[in-house]
Amino acid sequence: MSNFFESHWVLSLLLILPMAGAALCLIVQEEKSRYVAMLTSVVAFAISLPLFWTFRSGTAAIQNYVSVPWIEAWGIGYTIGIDGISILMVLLTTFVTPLAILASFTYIQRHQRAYYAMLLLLLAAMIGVFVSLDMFLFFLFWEIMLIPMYFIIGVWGGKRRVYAAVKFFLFTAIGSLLMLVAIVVIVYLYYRQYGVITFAYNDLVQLPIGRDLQFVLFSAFALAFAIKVPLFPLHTWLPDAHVEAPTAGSVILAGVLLKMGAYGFLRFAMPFFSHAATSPVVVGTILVLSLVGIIYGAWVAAVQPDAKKLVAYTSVAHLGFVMMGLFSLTTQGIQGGILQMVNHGISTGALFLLVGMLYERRHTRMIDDFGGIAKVMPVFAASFLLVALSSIGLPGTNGFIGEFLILIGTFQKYPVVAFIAATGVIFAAAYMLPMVQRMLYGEVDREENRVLSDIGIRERLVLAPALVMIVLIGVYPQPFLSLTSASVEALIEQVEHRAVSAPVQMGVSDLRFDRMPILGIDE
Amino acid sequence: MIVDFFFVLFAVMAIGGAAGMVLARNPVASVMYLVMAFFALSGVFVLLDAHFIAAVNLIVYAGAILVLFLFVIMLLNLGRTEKTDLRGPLYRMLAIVSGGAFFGLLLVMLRGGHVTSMAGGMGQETMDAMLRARGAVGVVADPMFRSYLVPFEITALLLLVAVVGAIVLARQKAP
Amino acid sequence: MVNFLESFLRVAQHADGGYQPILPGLILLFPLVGFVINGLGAFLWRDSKRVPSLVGPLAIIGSFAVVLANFLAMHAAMPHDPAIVSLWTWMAVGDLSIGVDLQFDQLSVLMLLVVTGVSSVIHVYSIGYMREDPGYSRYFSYLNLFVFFMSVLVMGANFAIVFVGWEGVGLCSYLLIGFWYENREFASAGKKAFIVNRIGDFGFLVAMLLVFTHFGTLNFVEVFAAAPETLVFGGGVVTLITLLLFLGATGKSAQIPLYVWLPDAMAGPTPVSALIHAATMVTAGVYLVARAGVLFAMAPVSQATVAAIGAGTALFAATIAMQQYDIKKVLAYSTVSQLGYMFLAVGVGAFTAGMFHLITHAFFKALLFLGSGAVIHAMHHALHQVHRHDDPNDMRNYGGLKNVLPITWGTMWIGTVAIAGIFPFAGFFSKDEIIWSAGSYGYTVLWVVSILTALLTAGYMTRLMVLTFHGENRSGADVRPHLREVPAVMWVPLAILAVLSVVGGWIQIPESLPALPAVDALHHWLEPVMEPARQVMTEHGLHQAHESPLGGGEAVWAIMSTGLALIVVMLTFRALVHRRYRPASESETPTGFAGILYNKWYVDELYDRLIILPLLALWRGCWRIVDVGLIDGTLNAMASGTRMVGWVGSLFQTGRVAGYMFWFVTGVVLILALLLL
Amino acid sequence: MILDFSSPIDYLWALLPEVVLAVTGLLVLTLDVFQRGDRSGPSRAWVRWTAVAGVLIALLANGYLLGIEAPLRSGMIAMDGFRVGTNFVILGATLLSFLLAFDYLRREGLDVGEFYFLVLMASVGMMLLAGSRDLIVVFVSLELMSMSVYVLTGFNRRDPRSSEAALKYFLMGAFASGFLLYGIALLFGATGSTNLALVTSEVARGTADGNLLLFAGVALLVVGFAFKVSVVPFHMWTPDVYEGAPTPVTGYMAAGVKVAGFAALLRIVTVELAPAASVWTAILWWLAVLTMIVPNFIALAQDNVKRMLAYSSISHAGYLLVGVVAGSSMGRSAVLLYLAIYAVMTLGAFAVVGAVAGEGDSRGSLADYRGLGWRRPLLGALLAVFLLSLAGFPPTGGFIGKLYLLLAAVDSGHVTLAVILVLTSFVSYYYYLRVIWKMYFEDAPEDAPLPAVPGATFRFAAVVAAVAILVAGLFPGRAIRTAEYAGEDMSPRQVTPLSQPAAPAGVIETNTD
Amino acid sequence: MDIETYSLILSALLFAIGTVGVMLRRNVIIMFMCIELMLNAVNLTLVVFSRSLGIEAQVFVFFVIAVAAAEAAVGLAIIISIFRHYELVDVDRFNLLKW
Repeated sequence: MSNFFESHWVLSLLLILPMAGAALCLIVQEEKSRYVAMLTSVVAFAISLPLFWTFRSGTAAIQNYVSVPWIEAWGIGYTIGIDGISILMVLLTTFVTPLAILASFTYIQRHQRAYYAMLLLLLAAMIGVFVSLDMFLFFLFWEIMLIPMYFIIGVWGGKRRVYAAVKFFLFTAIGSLLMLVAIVVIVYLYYRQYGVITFAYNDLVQLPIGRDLQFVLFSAFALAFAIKVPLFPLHTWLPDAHVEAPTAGSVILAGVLLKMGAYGFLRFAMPFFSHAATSPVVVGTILVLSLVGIIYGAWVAAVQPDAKKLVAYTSVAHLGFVMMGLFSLTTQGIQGGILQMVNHGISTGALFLLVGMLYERRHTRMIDDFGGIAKVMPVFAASFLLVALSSIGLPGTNGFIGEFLILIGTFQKYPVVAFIAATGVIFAAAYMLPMVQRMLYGEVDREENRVLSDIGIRERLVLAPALVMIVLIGVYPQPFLSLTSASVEALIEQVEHRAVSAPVQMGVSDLRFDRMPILGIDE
Repeated sequence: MIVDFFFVLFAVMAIGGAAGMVLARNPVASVMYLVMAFFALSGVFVLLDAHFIAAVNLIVYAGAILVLFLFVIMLLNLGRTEKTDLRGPLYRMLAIVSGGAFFGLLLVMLRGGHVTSMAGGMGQETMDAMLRARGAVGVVADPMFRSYLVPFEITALLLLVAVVGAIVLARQKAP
Repeated sequence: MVNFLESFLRVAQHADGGYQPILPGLILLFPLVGFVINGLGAFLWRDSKRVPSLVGPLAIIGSFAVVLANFLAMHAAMPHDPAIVSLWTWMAVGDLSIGVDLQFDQLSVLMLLVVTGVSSVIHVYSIGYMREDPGYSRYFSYLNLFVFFMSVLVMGANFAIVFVGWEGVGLCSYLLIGFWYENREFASAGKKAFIVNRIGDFGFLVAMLLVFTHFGTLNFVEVFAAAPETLVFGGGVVTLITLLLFLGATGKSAQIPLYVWLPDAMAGPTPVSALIHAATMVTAGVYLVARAGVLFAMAPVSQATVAAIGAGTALFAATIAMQQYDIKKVLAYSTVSQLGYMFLAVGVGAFTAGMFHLITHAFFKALLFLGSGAVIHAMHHALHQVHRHDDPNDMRNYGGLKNVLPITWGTMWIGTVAIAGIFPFAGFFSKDEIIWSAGSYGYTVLWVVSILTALLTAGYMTRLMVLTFHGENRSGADVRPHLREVPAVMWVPLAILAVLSVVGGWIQIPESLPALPAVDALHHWLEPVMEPARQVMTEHGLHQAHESPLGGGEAVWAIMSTGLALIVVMLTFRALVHRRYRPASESETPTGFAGILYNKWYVDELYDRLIILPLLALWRGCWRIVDVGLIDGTLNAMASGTRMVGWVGSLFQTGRVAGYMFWFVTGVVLILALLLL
Repeated sequence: MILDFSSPIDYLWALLPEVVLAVTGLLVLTLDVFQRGDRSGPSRAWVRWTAVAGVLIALLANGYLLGIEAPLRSGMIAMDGFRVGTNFVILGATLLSFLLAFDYLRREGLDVGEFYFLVLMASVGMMLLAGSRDLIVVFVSLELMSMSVYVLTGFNRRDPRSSEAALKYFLMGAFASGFLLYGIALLFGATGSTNLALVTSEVARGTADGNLLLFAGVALLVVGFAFKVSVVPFHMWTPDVYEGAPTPVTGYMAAGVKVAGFAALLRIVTVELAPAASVWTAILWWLAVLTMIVPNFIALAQDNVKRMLAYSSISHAGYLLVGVVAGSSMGRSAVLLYLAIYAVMTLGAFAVVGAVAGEGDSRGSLADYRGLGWRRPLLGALLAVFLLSLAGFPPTGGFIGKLYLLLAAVDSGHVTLAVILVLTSFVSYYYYLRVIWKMYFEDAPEDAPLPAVPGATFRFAAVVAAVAILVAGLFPGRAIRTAEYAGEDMSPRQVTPLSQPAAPAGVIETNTD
Repeated sequence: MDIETYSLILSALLFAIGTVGVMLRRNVIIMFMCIELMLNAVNLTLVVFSRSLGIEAQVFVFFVIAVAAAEAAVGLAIIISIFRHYELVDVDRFNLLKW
């Protein structure tokens, strides 16, 4: 059995199972589809969970690796595997999805089969993104992911769902398209250098790319990832998408999808273009944008009348922290960043779940429509409070660990940046607590709110894992940190080494950019 | 000299016929102008030693095709002058400017180019010799049924398609 | 797992002088278990009072017992180095390694003793005070959780763990201030407390970052040992670190400019005010400064700042206390003021004096709060029974209560005298040492301010007593018959604290006082901890003078101050006891200078206008103008612009063949022209 | 089998697929006479299935071509992998068109033998066009194709839109033919032969000399083809004609004509006229840019799905031009693969549009697609797949095609084109997505008529097409290999000029080398 | 006088006149005739070239004429077919399909 967990089959199964589940969802009866989806996602989680223990944390090597030729003409392979950077993301994905599905049981009334099929498809795509070690495969999953999300927002979303869905799709797509060109350019450069077409990550990452060209290609990658993260000022799709998406959509969006941007930076943009990624211009820009995200996200969140939108803007702030950590290029910063991604996935996911539960009862998300909920829904209120505290990074909850490590890491290199970022802890309190207060506390001054029922067994089951994780990671984060450390250290070493060793040739001029051809001038 | 004279004559006729066709308000007159232009062109063909083509041009084009046009004009009862048929001044200017620019550019390109004859080309003498040996029809017929057998067969299909198409489209009753 | 348990219960790594921490984990475990049981109870057996009444106080008393045992053991061994108990590794990333480590040294054990001791008393008191509250179980769970976090704060062996406790107590404070969350204002006060505290926490956090960057560790032992070598005396780094730490302290300990939350924090149940907002949590800042004494000693600028802000706060808050009518508000400002004293002490370098006042203040301020709680409790009951909605906190509704609440009256007078600094009560010794330190270290202005504040303290406390207990009763004829002395479960704690308020000061009696045995217990006790700081100070030429700035030794000024205080008390009493006050509902709001004081110098309004409103406007602007307007506006404009371009483009598609042909020919012309270029 | 073209029967073998189709066409026409008693009634099933069978046999025959060797090199029709490849695409498109058209034809009362005959003839023209290496064959086969398609466009004579489309197409087409013909004539003058296989050195010399006759010839030739494949600014007929033509014809036209036109353009321009690359690159580069940008923007403003798809089809011509501009064998492979995928997806899309449009082709506006995805799940899903593929979204074939084009463009140094390609694709996302959101995100009004359930043949063919698209997106290995083979296996250029220019010895040309 | 060159120019001129004519006229039939003129102008070019380049040009002309004939048949059929709908031949009025 342990062989299974050390083989690629565990990952392959994680890809196949949800797709099979999705197909099954479409076939079974409308009311049964939810159970199929739930079962599938729980099994997927059960399969992925042992990875936590079977993963060898002492090494930076890729594990559960397999590389099967797939499209040999282009050197594309079915190459998957995990290392310290991706394992937490995979676990996060399998962890969050069952919760999202369970949270949808009563929320989703129309077209249930399609809904659950889409969710499972999304699950497969998300795992695919995190385990892919082939640029083609990665891009495939990266893009496929958009489709179910587009549908989830568009079909089961709120009033402005079409606008939100299209905005989400187009925003994300523009970045990925330019990234596609960059990938193609890398593949071409590799081909010129070694005479082989390949999309394999392990090959391409070896390619020495000229310094000036690195900036161009990095920009393309960075745009794709920055939109997904999202970095200021590319974040405006996020509030709309979150607000309009059904609860499960928001949960997965916040819980997993946003992580892909940061993961992309870590996995692809930084190793590929180490010189550019460590250059003062790029680091400066990203740090400044992250800072703006942290501060500005918190500010804007603080004045939102819509609870869901508020939570959405907090994501901007949190992911700003993550990006800051990653680009500090210190062990603490990056490990903190990775852990913070997990934390954000759990906490913000849980917040969306909670807001969703209220929405199901009252069909409104306006903060002012509530008040005194703690009286009628004590369990809900307690959970909400805990999650909110985690979101503002109270020590003892998971949120603190990530933020603290990020700040420690960043401070060693960029003290001023970390200093300013640390003010985020104040603003975090300034947006979260007023919401808590306005929604949970005070007298129940609306008749509708007086009869609200506290969360039931199913909803408690949805929340419990998240709450447990919030405290667990907050108190004992070391197992999670240990998983990532070897890979992160190797990554830093690699990036720093390659930043210096990047060649001057193989640059933009080697690309032979086409001039606008006019006869006679063209060669 | 005499050739030059005839060439100028035919050229003027052709240009006049073409212009007349474009400018004539009455469709029937247009057809007649075009017939004149085709006649003149056939004359030029003769001057260029393409006797068979000249004949075919007269028979098929001027004789058959234009008669068909005339026939359709009559059939549709369009043989009257339409004031609005010629476009207004703005459009006229646009058309003439673009057409003139096109002609100007063509002229520049024709003058700047040169005819290439492969492997020394055929030349006037060879041409004359071939004409003498096989006759005006023969020189054309031989390659057409040997080298150009395939396009010839394609043309056959093309004509069949035209026939079937004409029937399909112009049939009285809708299918 | 076994190792973990072992370390949790017994083993210390840096044992010294034969001292081994005794059951260290239990100190934390008891309150935590109490929190869990009571917390579950809040949901599961909401109406049962028995379990919380039992579990809540017992958990703390258990904790206190363990602490006491440790204290005795330590007292016997008197180790020189702290004992560290490592529970588990919290975060180990790269060269950063933070353990969940507990530090047992004289400072922490002393502080623990105060915390758990006072907590025990207040827990017991709460049984009576909160008996009829529907959130009984919840209340005890919060209170237990508070003690847990406070213990973490005190015992933490590194900055990070202390920070856990630091924010944890803030959380509990938030929860308890907003305990009656149905009242929007109360909840709002909790929120305010949290956010203001967070500003301070920001300072603490950044200080930690700085410490780690320069020391590579956050462990107290290593940091303080390395500090004199690693950092430059009076240098920018250490000054920055200490100032940031002090920013944290101003938040937690309610100093200028972050004191504004504490008076509002009185929204919580009174025992909470006694425990958290008087005796324990708010003193954490003082504790922190004392803990990081070495660092502060190395940063004269910071020390001066601490002292100045402490003195300033002391005076400022005292003036406000003079004109408050809410009994708890008076006590709250008094607390702020007294905390200012403590900062003055640690600021001038008299860390032990600061700790001393911290301890005595814990006793008499807890006593005063509990006493006021008893008054409020009695008033509330009486008002409740006649269905009146007057404010049971407003002193204008009291008057002449000494007859109905004799025990409360008596104990509270003890507290008042103690806080006024009258010999031989606890406050006299501690306050005197502070004033003397300020004077003898050469802070003349602060010294004068401290004396002035002492007089104000005596004044407003006497005013409080008079308004509450003396004169005529103003509660109304219908209410009066229902007023009763509080039950034993409430007055016994009062009595205990009263005793402590008397004897608490005797642990440290300066030798200069005539006719008294010199006791140096506290100094001696804290010596191992405070030694390095003092060393740094002496090395850099900071000496305590033997005369005050105006001449005269310690004894002279001690006698003079107690005499002055006594005179102020008596004068105030005489002046006020015959004044006729009217009940709150019939009084006008004070005007003139009294009005300004009544309105707390309008600081809250100022903050509102100058900071909060502009910030909110800015944030709203960010959202509406930048986000919605600029970014989304641009994008939407681009989108609609694109569609517009498409629409314009489609206009070329006129459906007229001639047009198409024109474009066709134009295309040909352009292509030919391109070739000719 | 080795062909030496000593006997006419060898021509037959070499042109076997075309011949099979032509014979089938005649057979269908003949059968129709006997199968349709009343001339106004529909044909019987025999006619339909004969046509289908003919295409199937032609497919077999086309496979058989792979085994033929012909040592002579300078024929009028190529004998190489590229021709076989394009033939497969064209025949596949024809077959798919037939299968998808049955429902529509029956509904609109157009199910008569002539339809099949004309489609078959058009296919013959397409295949010959794609394989031709002689300008005369180019012209004649192009006319064969065009003429059939003109008639097909106007096939629904009861519908004025159909007639109008036919007229516009015909006028513009004939007009463009004039330019093409002129180009051919000038090229002939500049190189001395209509046989492109023979003129390499002349083209090279003419390019070097700056022979403007050659330039003009190339330019006008390119214009002629640009018209056929609807390249901006010669595209303006396309939206009108695509909208007006009977929907199956539109699909067939969008797929087949474009495949044949691009195949011919590729062969003539990138192989036979390769020495003149500087000339046609200069032209096609600009045309590619224009063709990617203009239609994608205009399509945003469309409310009629069919018309929107027409603009989409124009934009695809732009993408394909990128591959042509690349000019390398990789570019050719990319274009070929893209053409194959494009043919399937565009046929599928138009077929669904035809099915949704209902009686009289009346319901084609976007609003008519509201709720379709839930009311007719199969149609909705099919259209979604085809549209996503047209948008170039993974895991569909459209993505693989675009990726291949990008690779080819970057490989040949045209990074700017690659960037424009993806940016314009991005613009196109909007209008493709819009259909999808109408289908799934909005609800149909209460009284909206439900589109009829399509027939079994349609369902079968459409599902096969959709699956093919997905397979092409996920497992394109074989397809890429085939396209690579076809792109490389183009007729080698003739090095030694023949001494007998007027008498090319053979029609057929070899793929063995 | 080199009549070959002048014939080429004549051919270009006729072609251009045909182009202009197509754009100028509204009558479909006359537009169509203009196109026929264009084709014939090309024929002239081809014939010129046949003098120096060989007889295959004349073969080509023959094909062009055949194609023109077929085109005429189909084109006129289309004109008749649309005339049935509109009862006129003004190309600008056939304007259902646009934008």
